[in-house]
Amino acid sequence: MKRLDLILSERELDKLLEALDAAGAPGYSVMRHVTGRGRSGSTVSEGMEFSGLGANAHVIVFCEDALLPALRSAVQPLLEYFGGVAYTSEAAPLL
Amino acid sequence: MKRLDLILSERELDKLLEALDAAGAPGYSVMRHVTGRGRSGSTVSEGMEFSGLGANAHVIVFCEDALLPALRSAVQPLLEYFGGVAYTSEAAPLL
Amino acid sequence: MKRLDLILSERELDKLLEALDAAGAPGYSVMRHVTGRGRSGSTVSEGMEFSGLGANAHVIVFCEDALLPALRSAVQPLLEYFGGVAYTSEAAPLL
Amino acid sequence: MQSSLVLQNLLSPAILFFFLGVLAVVVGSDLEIPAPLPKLFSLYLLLSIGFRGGVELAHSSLNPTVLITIGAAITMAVLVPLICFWVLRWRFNVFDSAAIAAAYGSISAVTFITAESFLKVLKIRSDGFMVAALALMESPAIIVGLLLVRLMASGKGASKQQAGWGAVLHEAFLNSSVFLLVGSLLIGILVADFSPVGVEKMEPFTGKLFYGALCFFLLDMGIVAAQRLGDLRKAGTFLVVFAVLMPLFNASLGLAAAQLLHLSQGNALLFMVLSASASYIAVPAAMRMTVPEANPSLYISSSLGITFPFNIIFGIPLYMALVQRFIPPQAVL
Amino acid sequence: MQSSLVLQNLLSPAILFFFLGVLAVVVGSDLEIPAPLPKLFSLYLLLSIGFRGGVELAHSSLNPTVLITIGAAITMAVLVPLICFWVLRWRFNVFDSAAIAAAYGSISAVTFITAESFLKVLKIRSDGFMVAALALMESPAIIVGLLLVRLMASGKGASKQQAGWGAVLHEAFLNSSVFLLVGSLLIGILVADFSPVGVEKMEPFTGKLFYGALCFFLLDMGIVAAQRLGDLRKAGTFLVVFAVLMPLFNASLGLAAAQLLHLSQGNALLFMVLSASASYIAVPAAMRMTVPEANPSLYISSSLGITFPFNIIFGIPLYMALVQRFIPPQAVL
Amino acid sequence: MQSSLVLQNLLSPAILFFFLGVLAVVVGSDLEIPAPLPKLFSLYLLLSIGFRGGVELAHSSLNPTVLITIGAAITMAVLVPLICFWVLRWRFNVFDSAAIAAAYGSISAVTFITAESFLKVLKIRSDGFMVAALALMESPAIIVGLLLVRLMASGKGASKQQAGWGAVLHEAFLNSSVFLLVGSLLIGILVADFSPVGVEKMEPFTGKLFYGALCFFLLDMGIVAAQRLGDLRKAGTFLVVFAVLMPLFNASLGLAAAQLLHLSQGNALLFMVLSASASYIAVPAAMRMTVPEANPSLYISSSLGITFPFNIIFGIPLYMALVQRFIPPQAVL
Ligand SMILES: Nc1ncnc2c1ncn2[C@@H]1O[C@H](COP(=O)(O)O)[C@@H](O)[C@H]1O
Ligand SMILES: Nc1ncnc2c1ncn2[C@@H]1O[C@H](COP(=O)(O)O)[C@@H](O)[C@H]1O
Ligand SMILES: Nc1ncnc2c1ncn2[C@@H]1O[C@H](COP(=O)(O)O)[C@@H](O)[C@H]1O
Ligand code: NA
Ligand code: NA
Ligand code: NA
Repeated sequence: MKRLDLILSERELDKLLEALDAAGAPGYSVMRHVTGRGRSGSTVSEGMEFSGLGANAHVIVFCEDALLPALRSAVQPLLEYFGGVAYTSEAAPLL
Repeated sequence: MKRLDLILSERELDKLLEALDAAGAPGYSVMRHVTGRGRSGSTVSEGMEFSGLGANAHVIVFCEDALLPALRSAVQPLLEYFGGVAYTSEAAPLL
Repeated sequence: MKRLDLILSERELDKLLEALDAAGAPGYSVMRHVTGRGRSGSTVSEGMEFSGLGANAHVIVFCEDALLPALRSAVQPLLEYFGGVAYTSEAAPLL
Repeated sequence: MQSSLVLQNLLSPAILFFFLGVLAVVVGSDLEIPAPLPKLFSLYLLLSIGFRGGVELAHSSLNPTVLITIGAAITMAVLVPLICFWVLRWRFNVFDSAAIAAAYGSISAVTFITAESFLKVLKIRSDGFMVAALALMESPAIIVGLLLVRLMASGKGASKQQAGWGAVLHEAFLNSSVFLLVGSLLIGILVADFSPVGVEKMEPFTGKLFYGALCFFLLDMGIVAAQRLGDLRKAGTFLVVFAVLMPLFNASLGLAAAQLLHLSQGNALLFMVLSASASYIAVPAAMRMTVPEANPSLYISSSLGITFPFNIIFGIPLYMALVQRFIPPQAVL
Repeated sequence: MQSSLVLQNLLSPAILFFFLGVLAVVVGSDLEIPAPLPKLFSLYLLLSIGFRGGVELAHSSLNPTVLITIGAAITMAVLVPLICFWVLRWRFNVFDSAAIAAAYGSISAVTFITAESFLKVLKIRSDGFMVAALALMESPAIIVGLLLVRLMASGKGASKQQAGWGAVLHEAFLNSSVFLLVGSLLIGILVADFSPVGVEKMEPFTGKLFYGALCFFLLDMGIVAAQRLGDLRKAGTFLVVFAVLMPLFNASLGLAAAQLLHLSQGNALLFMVLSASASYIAVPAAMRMTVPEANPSLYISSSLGITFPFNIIFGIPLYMALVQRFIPPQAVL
Repeated sequence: MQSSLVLQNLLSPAILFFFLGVLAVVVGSDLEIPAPLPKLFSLYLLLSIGFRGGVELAHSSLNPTVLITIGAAITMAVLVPLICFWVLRWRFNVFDSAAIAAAYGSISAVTFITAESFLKVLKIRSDGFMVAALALMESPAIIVGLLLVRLMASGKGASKQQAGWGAVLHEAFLNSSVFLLVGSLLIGILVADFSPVGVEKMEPFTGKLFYGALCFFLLDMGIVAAQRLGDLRKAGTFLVVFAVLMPLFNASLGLAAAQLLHLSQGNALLFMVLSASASYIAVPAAMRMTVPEANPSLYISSSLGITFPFNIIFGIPLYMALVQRFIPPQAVL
């Protein structure tokens, strides 16, 4: 199985989750209030969270390998337009 | 070494941490206020966090491969009764 | 590519991020308000977050394999003086 | 008369802010009250209502009416889930029926608080011991709910290993909202009796600020309630109808009891509201642990998405109109 | 006269707490107001200013001056970004210019609130309809900003697929700060007209507490503004100068309009402050979505790191001095 | 007399809410005040106590007694850790001894605030300059603690590379609680002198709300303190006894100094409380950085788990009884 880590601005979180739902993700977990620095050098800090720009969100999806292409097409347009990162790694169910 | 990712309702967090302690986990890290959607389709949203149902928690354990069976038996009953997910992946100490 | 997971007290977060910047990390994501238990058995709980000791922070860095030695030298002194854990795993860009 | 009560309620800041929250979801605004701010307000409201109830309770003498009223409240908390269960079994399995029934047998503190504010606007008195009734009505339904499952579900697919009674009683009587409410109530009694200066010093926090904080919290409740509405389509018409008619029936039961007990108008309204309201905090948390077979989205979306809005918007003025019709203004108590 | 106004402003708790926040960053103290507490205070301030403005608005009659003032405010919100764009194009590309221009055409609610507090200390009246002006000036600049991009950037590297107008209008009119401000304003009007007791019950929350909460929030704003200062070195001298001179110019425009419209001294100051202030909440959020090509650190650090501190520290007393010089104390309105 | 003081303290809302928090942990209720709400209250309390202290300080003249009292306070902050270190070395290594000693040399602002509230109930005056003493007693013990390590631990296993003095002084004088307290104090002085309207406008926030917010925070402190009690079993009897007897000894030192300096009864109580209380915020944070060899659970669980509850529950009324016995009611100051 695969583990998918998506990190992007929480402003686009709802759009991303809809895209994941539509692409058939079996489930996901979301951590908000994530800060960080991106490739552009722009920093997302906790101090700016009250502003309209908000912080980042970190979305984790555990899924079958076969689902990956569908998820890729689902998140690609969002990440390209708004920025953010997406990485996969190997995972195995514990139970 | 292994990395163990456990995601379950924070209502059961204390029980889970006790089980991990008892099974000999060398340490763990906990992120709370995690939201998400599960296999049942039921959504945990930030809006419901004030209610008694709370949000999810994400627990990470880095441990030796040999410890995995003990941790599995420790968390299995909890996850089966209350729901939640558990995945493992490979990890290596940086230092 | 590699995924680097660093977990340490948020008291030292600024120092860590500076070290990562200096070592050439392409970016990072930070989750704060992380609690946990360490090898020393000392527990970081949400209840103590208001105190000067604060909670932990979880820093994720996705980077090329080649960057790992530089990052290792950057974070080693901090983790050795103040405590905390660092693990790596394999990761691949989704896009 | 009645329509003016509805209007008076609809145009109060509390209800208007609730609507604003609903509207935010409906039009898709990104307005949100991030966690744990709603928790701050809910802890604050419980602490304040408990403390002030305790102070008032200390000033009133512990006469038989107090005890009888509280006894009646507890009886309602046992009776209502039994009736609800019987109704719900038409459509739902034992687990879901018991869990929903428990929610309707228990109470919603915010509905109670909103009713109290409504009374204040009408300048109608109510008594501190109604807060004690509020506190004591949270737990019994949880126990009834579990008893129903144990008795009715023997062999009916109850595959899961069962939570022990110790855990259930713990959850029923020591869950954070019961604990904070009862604790603050007892503190209020002690402070009123032994440290009157303390009452004065608390007043700006627990008293003056209260209504504004309620409005802020209801803004969030509006957002949350509207977010649950989507779940209702899955739940079906039966549950939607249940979530509106059952409170009306329970309120009527409450009215009958209030008349029997010669409660004052203010106390009668609160008694009706306690009977009519459904829990979306303590009970869901307890049911999740003790009846994991039940589907949480059923009991939460009906109690939070329909019954709660229905009660604070239409229920309270409607119950008040009934009170004014059936309860004499100068009651014995 | 003017120097005493500056001093009076500098030594007010609000500005001193802002300085304390700046100082914390400068000396490297670990003082911080963790999320989501700043959000709590910003939601609270918007809700309170909206509600109180609505109440006052309800008490004043809807005369032509009100409508004309609001019309002038909206005109400013359209005009200012056009002028700014024209200035900014000397140095920046179309995307950055349009985004910065939109920020300066829109407003900063906290600057407005600080100016209102300043007026209260001087015991100078202002009117509730200025809060309506505040609310209505947030959105137009967002639309102007996007129009500028659409018209001027044809083919100039606009490779990204464009956000639809529906999304833009949604962002402009339903973003959380506009939504909460307008919503609370309408609630204030309704409550003042139909439920005067409600106004009273809200007062301790929306009124008494307001100034202290503003100070607490400004402590955080000081920290945040100081953290942005580092970005400015990257932005260059042109933007720094722009962020100080442009507000002065916009304030002068505002003064001229206020004179033309015979606004009272209090309203004139608020009108100038609305013209001079720049948005760091609604606009950045909208620009990020609609003009992702623009560099957020440019429009945020200039509006939040320079223009905001400049306005609350020097701008407000300076504009007041101009008002006292050019606007007669007993204006028609 | 003394027993009535104890009772009066025990039955104040502040202490009762502290007990409620302790009880929540003891009975295993899931009551919790999620982060960062405790931080909100602790920032609020520091800001308010600082601001109000500053305002009072501005109204009192800067006479020699003020300076001598503050000098004595700083002397205590240097002396107490030296005595504690000498006692602790019987059982603990240099690192642990120095860190615990530093905690007891420094102060607990919440203990001070609770004592102030206690004085208000008794209608006994205290002076604003005691807040200055509070602020100035936080830092010296941190420096003494590190000096002790540097002098006594040469070669004794100090394998870790050492933190520079710059970092230590920074931590001692610019940590967030010292910074906010001193900053708010200075703002209070400035505002009282130059902007009296500002004092009035802050009052509902920093004054009226204060006691309720203290109670809410003490509810959390009760939870946190009770959670630390488990650690004490590991720490052993010596530390438990130390954490009760040492405050008594330090309070006596404080009483002797107060008598020598002819402090008023109110100031004398505060002086004793400052001497007796131990830090669980600024010092642990500093020690973690400068003496990482020390075991944090030792200094935190003794100061937070024992000394803090002991002081607010029994210490304050006991010290007051001593004050009433040894300090004449109408003191010179
Ligand atoms: N190499 C990386 N490792 C971890 N997180 C990253 C990395 N690059 C970007 N991020 C996260 O993704 C967010 C958006 O990145 P960007 O679109 O590059 O500005 C940043 O704010 C970080 O939180
Ligand atoms: N496939 C998945 N990937 C990531 N998180 C998941 C997944 N499935 C479930 N979760 C998380 O686990 C929680 C409980 O899942 P469940 O027991 O299936 O309702 C959900 O609320 C999610 O936060
Ligand atoms: N084996 C582990 N797995 C996950 N997190 C850990 C582990 N060990 C330590 N940690 C985290 O790292 C923090 C510091 O660890 P330590 O320096 O060992 O006290 C702890 O508070 C945990 O949050
Ligand atoms: Na009920
Ligand atoms: Na403007
Ligand atoms: Na001390």
